[in-house]
Amino acid sequence: MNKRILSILGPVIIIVLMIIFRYIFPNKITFLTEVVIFSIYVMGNNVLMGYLGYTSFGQPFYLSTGAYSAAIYFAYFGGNIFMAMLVAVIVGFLLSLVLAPGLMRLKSSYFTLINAALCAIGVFVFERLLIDITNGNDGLWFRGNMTATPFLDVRYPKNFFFFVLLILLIALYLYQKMDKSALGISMKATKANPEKMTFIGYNVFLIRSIGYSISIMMSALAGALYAINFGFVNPSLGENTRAIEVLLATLIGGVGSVFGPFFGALGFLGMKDIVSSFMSRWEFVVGIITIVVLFKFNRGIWGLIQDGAGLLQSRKKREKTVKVEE
Amino acid sequence: MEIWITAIIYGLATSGILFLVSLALSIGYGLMRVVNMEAMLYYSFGAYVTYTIISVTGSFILGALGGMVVGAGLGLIVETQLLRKIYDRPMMFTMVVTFGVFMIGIGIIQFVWGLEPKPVASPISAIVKIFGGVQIPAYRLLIIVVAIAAYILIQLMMNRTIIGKALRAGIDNRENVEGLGVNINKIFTITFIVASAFAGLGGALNAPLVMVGPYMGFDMLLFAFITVILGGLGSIKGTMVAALILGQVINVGGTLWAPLAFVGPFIVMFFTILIRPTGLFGKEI
Amino acid sequence: MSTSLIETQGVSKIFGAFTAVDKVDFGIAENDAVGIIGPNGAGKTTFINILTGNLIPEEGKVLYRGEDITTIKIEKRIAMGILRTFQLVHIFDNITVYENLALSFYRKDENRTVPFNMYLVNFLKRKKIREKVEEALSVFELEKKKDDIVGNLSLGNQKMLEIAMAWIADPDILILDEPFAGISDHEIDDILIILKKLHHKKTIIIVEHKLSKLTELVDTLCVMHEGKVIASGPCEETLNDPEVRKSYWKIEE
Amino acid sequence: MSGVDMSQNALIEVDDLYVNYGKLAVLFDISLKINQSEVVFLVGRNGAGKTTLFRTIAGFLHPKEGEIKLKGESINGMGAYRIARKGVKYIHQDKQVFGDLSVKENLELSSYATGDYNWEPVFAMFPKLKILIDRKAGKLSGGEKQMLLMGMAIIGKPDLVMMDEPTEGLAPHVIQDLAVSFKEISKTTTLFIVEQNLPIIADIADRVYCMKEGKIIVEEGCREDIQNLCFEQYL
Repeated sequence: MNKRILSILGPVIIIVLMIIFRYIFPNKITFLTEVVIFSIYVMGNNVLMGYLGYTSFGQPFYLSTGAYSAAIYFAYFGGNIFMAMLVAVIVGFLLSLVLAPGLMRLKSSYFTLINAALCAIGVFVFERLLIDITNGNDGLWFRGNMTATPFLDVRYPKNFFFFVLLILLIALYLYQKMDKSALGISMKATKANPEKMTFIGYNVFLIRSIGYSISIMMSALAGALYAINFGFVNPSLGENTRAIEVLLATLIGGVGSVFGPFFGALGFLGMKDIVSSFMSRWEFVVGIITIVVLFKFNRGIWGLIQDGAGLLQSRKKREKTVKVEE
Repeated sequence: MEIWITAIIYGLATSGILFLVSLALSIGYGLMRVVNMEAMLYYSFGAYVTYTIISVTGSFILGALGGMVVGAGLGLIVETQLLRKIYDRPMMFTMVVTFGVFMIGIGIIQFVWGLEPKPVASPISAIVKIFGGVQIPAYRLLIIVVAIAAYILIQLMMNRTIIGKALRAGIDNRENVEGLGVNINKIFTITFIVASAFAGLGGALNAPLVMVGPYMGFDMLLFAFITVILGGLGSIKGTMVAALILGQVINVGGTLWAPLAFVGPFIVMFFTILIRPTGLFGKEI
Repeated sequence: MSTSLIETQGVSKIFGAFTAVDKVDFGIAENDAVGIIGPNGAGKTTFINILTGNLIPEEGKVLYRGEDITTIKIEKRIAMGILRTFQLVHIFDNITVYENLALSFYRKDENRTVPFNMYLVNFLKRKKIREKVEEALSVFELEKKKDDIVGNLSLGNQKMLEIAMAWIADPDILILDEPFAGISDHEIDDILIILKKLHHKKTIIIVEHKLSKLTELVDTLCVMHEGKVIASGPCEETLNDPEVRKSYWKIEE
Repeated sequence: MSGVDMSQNALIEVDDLYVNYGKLAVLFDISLKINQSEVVFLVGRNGAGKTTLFRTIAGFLHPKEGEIKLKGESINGMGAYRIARKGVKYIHQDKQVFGDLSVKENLELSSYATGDYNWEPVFAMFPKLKILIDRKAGKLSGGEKQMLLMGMAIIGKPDLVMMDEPTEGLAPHVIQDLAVSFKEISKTTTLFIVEQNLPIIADIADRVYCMKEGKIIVEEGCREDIQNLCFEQYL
């Protein structure tokens, strides 16, 4: 019962938590905004990793595609923030239409490697090939072009925070629906046993493609939000080195769960915030955390929360959840 | 005309470096079915150790040897302490773990050598004239010679020594080799050490051509990936052929149209994978 | 054999130089149960792979209700009602028993290969699905395991679930590939009791090693050896066939 | 089933062995004993667990419960290559030679593992191998592959050679030749063989174990009984 209550109230609890944080740590608002945007990005990756069983070393590519789509819209076409988000999601969708037929037929290892390669191509395209449009390494600046939005002017950081929280709430709600829908369950089933999926009559390729598309659209949306938040975009957003961040956040949160991505984003960025306050470069720490998480902590924060809830309820149930881990 | 000959020879030198550094990735996969992302550490450390030894002793040969030794040592540690224990885990798990190791390695490099890229002077500045007047730096020719020697060496090892025979038998059927009483793990470790020594050597040889920086492994990782994917994961011959193709794509293609030097390899890989999902010489996974 | 629900006419499958299935004629009438036995490598699994469409035979025809389905794809055959289970259990071990069954039933019920229309509706709670899944749970005695993650079940229960998943999709032909392999006698008896309930209500083809259990269930046995059907007919008769005794049990007389 | 007696010259002793493949229980409560210089056969229908038992003794699978002793020393959990070096050779079913390597290279591998480079006994037993020495092993016939495998197994003078269905799929005259080789090998080495060919068993077996559904159901140690016994009921 506890689990069920948690999953119904989950999105609300998360949003309330964030609002409380915002008032406890008023000077951390940039950080909290980043956590919210990063959560959406991690949720996108979680669809690939947790539901479809594909590990992508190329998520920054999809993120920067979304960011650049929004940035180019702002710089050259208009100032409507909603329009920019829509453009990013549509570009993400079109990109997935182009790539899915090739990528979704690949074995998991090749998928990972090809995504890493895509990511490098992305940086090249945005930095050098489209230099006339994107200004290359200098980045594309457009804050002045954004027009005010009705009710809540999201050009101001404190308003933008509530705006992204609203988006996260919607995203979490839909995500939770997806988790229990036939689509979500068939994606998980495809991850466990694609062959059997074929043998009860489902089209594995299409199910995977839909999941891939959702993942990319969420990444692109997160990219657009980043762009709006910063007011400029540069190619470093899409660098290969950052691919591990989203993977690690997904792992820390708990792979394949609905609320894991949020806690993963919070845990990861929190750790990064603390570590970077006394260490300028932190690859070393990221590496060690990755290994510790994979070997010792593989159900993530959400797994721990579930175990905790189980503890409250009964010992028996806890044994069951521990068993899943094996 | 001269410009093309230069491009081709430069391409061969690039192929040489690619072949040396990709071997550890390819062999890691061929032996243990692990995509070992950390393979490029041997390359980076090889380059850094070469840089340090050169700045202390001034000898490039000593530096290159040091790079090989350090590469081999790292390979030994990683293979025995990590790869062997995780080879039967899911592919995702091994990739992320080895990537974590890669990050730790980059962190160590930053602690030891700092963030600033280090220049390494070319040990041979002579220019050789071939084909009646085409000027080629002798150092590039040296790289080609070393890579050819490495290829011959590894082929000899595979075909002439008992270790190579056990290895080929082990890739074919690991269990039967063990059943004869051969410690196949030891054989795999030796092979892996050889491959990581070559990666270290690749780093040493490439050091004078690029800036030695903490992220040099990252830049190379992508090209090494493309090499092994194109050649087929696990095939030494495939790695060699792919390195040859990519060397020409990068240099000749780059001469044709500059962006091809970067994008060309990706394009070649994508089309190859579309036609042959397991690469040129790869077997079904 | 015009009354056969599914039949093969001289099908062969060749892998390189090896003929796995060699000109097999086979037929099963509606609501009959047939057991296929034979030593390892006799071609049993290859043969049922031909029936289900995993493999396309080099020669011969597969007829289903008199219609030629030799080259028809797996998905189409599933839609036609040919379902199978596997030697090693093929289920989804990261979701619950209920979800496994619901997924299988949903496919049959909606007749869609991609479940996208249901995107925002919790399909697990729909009345039709719930009723049917509850029924399956009670037929296969899995009620208590309803919300368990499948990976935690015993192998016997997993085998049971796999058969239940095939049953719930209401196939015309149920093909079971070694349903008794690797589970205890007690669990085999449980599965047998349930399969007996389906007897003469469903067309069943079983491939199995454990003869003693098999003969309790099927009326007809079909013995394969080196890719050929060397005998078929009522159980007793087939088992005493001299050819069978020689090649299956290596008994020279 | 009769208990295992603890005589001094037991080469292999298996006590109350249980083996699983993941969740699948395959062997239940197996106890058996093989004495020095015996020829022991293991019979049973396909899927009875014979190969699993062999693989467990050879160290490729580790028992869930129970113990395996070689010359009184426990070899539980020991790596397969160490067991092989201790003198237990296992010839797989399906005649898997290293197809990519030549006959000579196959023999070299076996010599490398055992340190015994004397191939004379091999060539004495299988003169044909000497002729085929440079042929790729993958191109040998089934009988020749089996010869090569047996040749590789006897290099290093092992205490025990286990063979899994050595005569399967071979022509009758080849089987006859192999049966002669079995007798020849058994003079110096203990043999433990999975076999379905009853005449060979009747000819050379000292003892026979029958397996059914993961258990040993019969042990027959009397020569006369073996010759007269009809095993078909257990098959």
